[in-house]
Amino acid sequence: MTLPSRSIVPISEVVHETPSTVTLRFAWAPAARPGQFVMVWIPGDDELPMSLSYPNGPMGGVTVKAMGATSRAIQTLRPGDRIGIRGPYGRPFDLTPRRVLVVAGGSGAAVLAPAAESARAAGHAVDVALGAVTASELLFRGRFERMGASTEVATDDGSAGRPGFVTPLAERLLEEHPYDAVWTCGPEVMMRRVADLADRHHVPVICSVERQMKCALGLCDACALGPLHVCVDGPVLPWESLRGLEEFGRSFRDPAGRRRAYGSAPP
Amino acid sequence: MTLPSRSIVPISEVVHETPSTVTLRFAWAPAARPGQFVMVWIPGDDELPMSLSYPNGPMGGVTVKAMGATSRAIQTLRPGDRIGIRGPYGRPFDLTPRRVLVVAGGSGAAVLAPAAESARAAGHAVDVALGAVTASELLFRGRFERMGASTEVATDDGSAGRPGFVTPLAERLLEEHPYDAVWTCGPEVMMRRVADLADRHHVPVICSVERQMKCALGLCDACALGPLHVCVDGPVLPWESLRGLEEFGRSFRDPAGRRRAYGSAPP
Amino acid sequence: MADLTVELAGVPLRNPLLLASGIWGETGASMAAAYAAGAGGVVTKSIGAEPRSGYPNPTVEPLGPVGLLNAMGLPNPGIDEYPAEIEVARASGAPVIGSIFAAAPREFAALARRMAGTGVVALELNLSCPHAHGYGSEIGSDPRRVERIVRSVVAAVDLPVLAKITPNTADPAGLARAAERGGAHAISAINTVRALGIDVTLARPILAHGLGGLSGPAIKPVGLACVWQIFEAVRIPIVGIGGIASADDALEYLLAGARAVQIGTALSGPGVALFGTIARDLASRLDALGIDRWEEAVGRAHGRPPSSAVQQAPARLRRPSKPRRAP
Amino acid sequence: MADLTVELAGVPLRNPLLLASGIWGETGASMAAAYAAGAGGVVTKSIGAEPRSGYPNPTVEPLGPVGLLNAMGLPNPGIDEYPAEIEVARASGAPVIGSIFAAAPREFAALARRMAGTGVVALELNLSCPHAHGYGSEIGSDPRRVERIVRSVVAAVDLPVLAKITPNTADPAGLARAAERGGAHAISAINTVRALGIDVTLARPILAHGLGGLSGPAIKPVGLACVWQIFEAVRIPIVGIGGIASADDALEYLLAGARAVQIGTALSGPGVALFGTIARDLASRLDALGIDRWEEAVGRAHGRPPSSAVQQAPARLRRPSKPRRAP
Ligand SMILES: Cc1cc2nc3c(=O)[nH]c(=O)nc-3n(C[C@H](O)[C@H](O)[C@H](O)COP(=O)(O)OP(=O)(O)OC[C@H]3O[C@@H](n4cnc5c(N)ncnc54)[C@H](O)[C@@H]3O)c2cc1C
Ligand SMILES: Cc1cc2nc3c(=O)[nH]c(=O)nc-3n(C[C@H](O)[C@H](O)[C@H](O)COP(=O)(O)OP(=O)(O)OC[C@H]3O[C@@H](n4cnc5c(N)ncnc54)[C@H](O)[C@@H]3O)c2cc1C
Ligand SMILES: Cc1cc2nc3c(=O)[nH]c(=O)nc-3n(C[C@H](O)[C@H](O)[C@H](O)COP(=O)(O)O)c2cc1C
Ligand SMILES: Cc1cc2nc3c(=O)[nH]c(=O)nc-3n(C[C@H](O)[C@H](O)[C@H](O)COP(=O)(O)O)c2cc1C
Ligand code: FES
Ligand code: FES
Repeated sequence: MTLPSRSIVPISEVVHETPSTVTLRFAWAPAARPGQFVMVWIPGDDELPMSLSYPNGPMGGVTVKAMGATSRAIQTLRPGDRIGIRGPYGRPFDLTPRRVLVVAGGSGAAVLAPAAESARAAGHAVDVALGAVTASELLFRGRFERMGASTEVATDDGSAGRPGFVTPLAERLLEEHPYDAVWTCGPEVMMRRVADLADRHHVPVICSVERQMKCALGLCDACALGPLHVCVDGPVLPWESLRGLEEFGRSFRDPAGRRRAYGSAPP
Repeated sequence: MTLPSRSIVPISEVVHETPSTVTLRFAWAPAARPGQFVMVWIPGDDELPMSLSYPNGPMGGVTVKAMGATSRAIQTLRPGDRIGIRGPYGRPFDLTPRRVLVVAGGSGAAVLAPAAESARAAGHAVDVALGAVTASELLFRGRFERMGASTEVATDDGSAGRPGFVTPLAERLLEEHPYDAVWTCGPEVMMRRVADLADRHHVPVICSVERQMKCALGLCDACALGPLHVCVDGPVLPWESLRGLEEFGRSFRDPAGRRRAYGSAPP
Repeated sequence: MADLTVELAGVPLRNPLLLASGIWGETGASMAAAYAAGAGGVVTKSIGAEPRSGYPNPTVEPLGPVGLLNAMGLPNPGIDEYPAEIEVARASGAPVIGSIFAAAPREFAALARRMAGTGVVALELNLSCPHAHGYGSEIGSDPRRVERIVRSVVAAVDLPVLAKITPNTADPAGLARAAERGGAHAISAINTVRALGIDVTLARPILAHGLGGLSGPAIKPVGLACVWQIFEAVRIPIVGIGGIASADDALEYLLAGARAVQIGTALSGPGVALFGTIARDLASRLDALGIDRWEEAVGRAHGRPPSSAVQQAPARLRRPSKPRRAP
Repeated sequence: MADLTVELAGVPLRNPLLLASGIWGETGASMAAAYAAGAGGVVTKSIGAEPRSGYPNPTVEPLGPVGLLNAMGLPNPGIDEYPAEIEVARASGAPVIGSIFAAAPREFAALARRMAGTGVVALELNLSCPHAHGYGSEIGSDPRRVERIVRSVVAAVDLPVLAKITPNTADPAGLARAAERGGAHAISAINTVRALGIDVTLARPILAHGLGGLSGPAIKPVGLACVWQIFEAVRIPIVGIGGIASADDALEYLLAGARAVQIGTALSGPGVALFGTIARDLASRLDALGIDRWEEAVGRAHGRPPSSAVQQAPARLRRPSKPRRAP
């Protein structure tokens, strides 16, 4: 048993992707696959799981949306500031499907963009349904377009694309095209809805799931989701293994391990 | 730092080489080179350094002369009995010299036979001067002869070959033939004498040296010989690094680390 | 095929391999999964009277082949909500051992009563977590407090009580004897070893809590020494813990004196499937060693001179029995 | 180039890297070689009043990447013959610290006087060997005895006295405070961690003595925790020991509070050449970290919240300062 150890790396680049989202690039070559995540330590503050938005090449990267104290603190980091990285952890996307529908809500695009990029690089077709609260918050819209994915958007406030949630957009695309797979990441209620739709079209769905994480090593049980541990069995999970879990989309575990219902605020 | 760990192996074969010497073979492939040694543990008794008399192939082997309590206990081991082996340790013989004189006293043949064997296998010429107290104690005489080494013997009691010590025999051979190297193992007084002779003929000498050993890892200082540690710098040592050490051939360290003069009894 | 069943303080187990406290033990589904994968039983996460979030991250630091450093800070849902998890675990058929922590005898007893009401087969008292102020080894390294706590719990409940002791002590056997005097039915040894990791470039401890506990391969020899010493000191059974990752590791603990073992850190990677693997390997290893039943070999390494003689020798140096010489 | 010189309890050293006691320290030539290879100084093998052969072999058991198990049994030539070895070591220019062991204060004092007469620059008291009955940690885990022994030695000699303490204790800081009260000029921490290895096929302990001590990579986090806790408890300097194999390992100890370090097990393989390697690496690592002098960074990891805050907090649980949520 040899566990990969931690690296302390300086941030080489900070990219402000949207008003609430930054990408940190660092000279740490993750040798990871799209869908895998790392534990990012902000010394003096907390350590959080983050999907690698740039999983390959000499410069790793994560893309972080301001949520609570730590993810907001991350927005203020500058090049040269040092962070700790350990990983990569978890299971990646299976990149074999030849025609993929990507459904991204909020910061979900952080993990779906590199997966879509790899699919495109393999010559596969990718359609993207990208949602956000408002036009300026549409994450990686340009990146999806540049990789040659047909990209449609939806915003809650109607400031770009289809007004409202991204799910109706996904529904239309599912009706119009025959997909081999749907990849989705976003609030669990959204992913549940997407999965129901895809089910109706008999398209397999892969979700990237978030849970409280402490060890990321499959030990502490913080990330338990039914019998699964998101840090090792996920975060990328097929809908088949989620479908039967009444917790998925409905409740999560707080840091004490208590089960709590998802509130009205989007998680 | 990763230290090789111990194996517990059953003895597969016991060969009585001479009245006072047995060879133990065991299914432990040492991947060692001639001159290297192992620590042999007799469970319930002691653990002793032993040169590998069979350093290659699937069946390692050591050849043990009855001296004190433990080496005498070894004489009573039977096939199936289990011993502990760790190693191989130490520096091996340099096998490049093309014409070698081997000078073996007592159990010294245990380490010189496999070295000579490897030299012969490489097509090099090997002459052997083999000494013992009496004819029946001439160790590996047949093995030297079978490998095609020209073998001459000397016995203290004159029961075979030249009567007396092996050194005069070595001296004659040095006078008669041009050697690239002399390899010697036996009592230190003998090795000192051999080295002096070879010096006069400008032939480099390599000695296989024995010292008290505890760790065999270059830590405990039990095997100290001047600034050298026989377990890691030796046991195979060139005369150049021994020549200046007034201890060599004169004193040894007891298990408490005290310096003690070699007594009259051959060590 | 060797018989792996074992009776631990009156509790029958299908095999001696238990899930260690704090590993996969916060949720019922995880404990059920460990049992389904082949564990002989499970120990819950240590539960307190109140919910606790534990320390902020980083709570763990992987140390390569040496093991794992952690300071979780005893996160747990609290005894009010936890019975629902035990319910799920028990439904799988798993014998569940309920681990609890508190600060004083009376609190331990109150918590023990509530834990006993959940249907667990035994209690384990965490007297040994090395990094929670006011709990664990802070109270568990004083033999008198250990005795008092154990006594109050034993008086409060009708279940076997396991006292989990710390290796961070001069005298693990003394702690075990104290627990035995208090009426403990078994000793669990060991919890993690007090440890620290510092990041050199940042000049600060890595774990948010600073000090933590070491688990995994590094502590196997430490746990074995504790079990060995405890075996010579008490008559109650011992559960061996620390660095177990293979059947041979479990056997080392068996021979040192453990009647059952717990597995924690080694699950990182293989997951609970490791229980099935070790159980299978264990049976065939016992066969190869000519041992018919796991139980019959408990403490066997003590049985032979010179090791046991050395252990029982008076407290002065034993000289090697035979003279030594230089070569 | 960063300045590696350091003053340890009044003794100036060219660098903070010392040879640990029991490694290459039985003979003068070996200590001289360690100094020639780049060590800042050497500590002798622990010397007693009488010669001792130590335990029979096996005295060591290599444990792969985890480290080394040993029970040498304090072999040593005894104080009558040993001065000749110190003479050889001193002739090389090496600052020699004389390590001694005894059973009681008066014997310690008598031995200390003789050792002081050999020209050593300081004494180290072995209060911590975990596997010698009647010596080492058997006496060194009781703070009162530690204090008494140190006091008697300090009264007997005119040299700096280092007290080498055991990690096999609930309270390393308490032991260090006891030594400080007794007048110790520095604390050396740690000696090996009590440990055991069993051979499963033979069903017996591997070391002839049974119990032994663990050294090497496995105990680095343990030594760091001890140094960390001691640094918060005493004002005298600390010598960090345990698992140091690289410049970064030494730096971890420095930042945890060590003014100098000792290196033992890691010499297996590279030999004493490791001292030169680490000294070179250390200088360039310090440069890279912007530290001009080794000495200026002693204990630096304590300087910053939240770690130091956590350490100084009252003995109760600190909740994480910010609320947490599930994703
Ligand atoms: C595998 C994995 C990958 C991840 N990848 C990314 C990524 O690429 N990018 C990214 O930005 N994040 C990612 N996350 C999420 C990230 O780890 C953090 O959870 C997130 O950044 C928030 O952390 P925080 O400490 O700042 O917020 P917290 O302090 O945890 O608070 C978050 C905010 O959301 C609110 N909130 C949380 N849950 C609920 C709820 N159910 N109902 C109502 N309100 C709620 C809180 O009250 C708070 O205001 C990932 C998580 C996982 C597990
Ligand atoms: C690297 C190395 C390789 C070795 N290889 C071999 C090998 O291949 N074969 C082999 O047989 N041995 C070998 N040895 C020697 C072996 O390790 C033991 O030292 C030897 O077997 C004796 O061990 P013992 O415990 O039985 O004897 P001990 O109990 O140590 O006693 C040996 C006997 O010799 C006597 N004796 C020892 N030294 C003196 C002295 N100076 N003056 C007078 N009497 C003395 C003792 O009194 C005693 O009777 C090797 C040693 C080393 C260091
Ligand atoms: C992440 C983690 C959490 C732990 N939590 C607890 C706990 O809540 N209660 C407890 O008694 N021991 C706890 N432990 C200690 C383990 O139960 C076990 O004693 C220790 O890890 C040694 O075993 P191992 O080497 O197999 O992991 C925890 C250990 C780890 C690694
Ligand atoms: C073979 C060996 C012998 C030792 N002998 C002594 C000794 O005589 N006196 C002492 O104080 N410590 C002794 N020690 C302990 C070391 O000095 C040191 O404290 C310990 O090994 C931890 O450091 P390391 O991990 O760098 O080896 C010995 C250690 C080993 C491995
Ligand atoms: S985060 Fe600890 S088990 Fe997944
Ligand atoms: S035998 Fe220990 S140093 Fe050579």
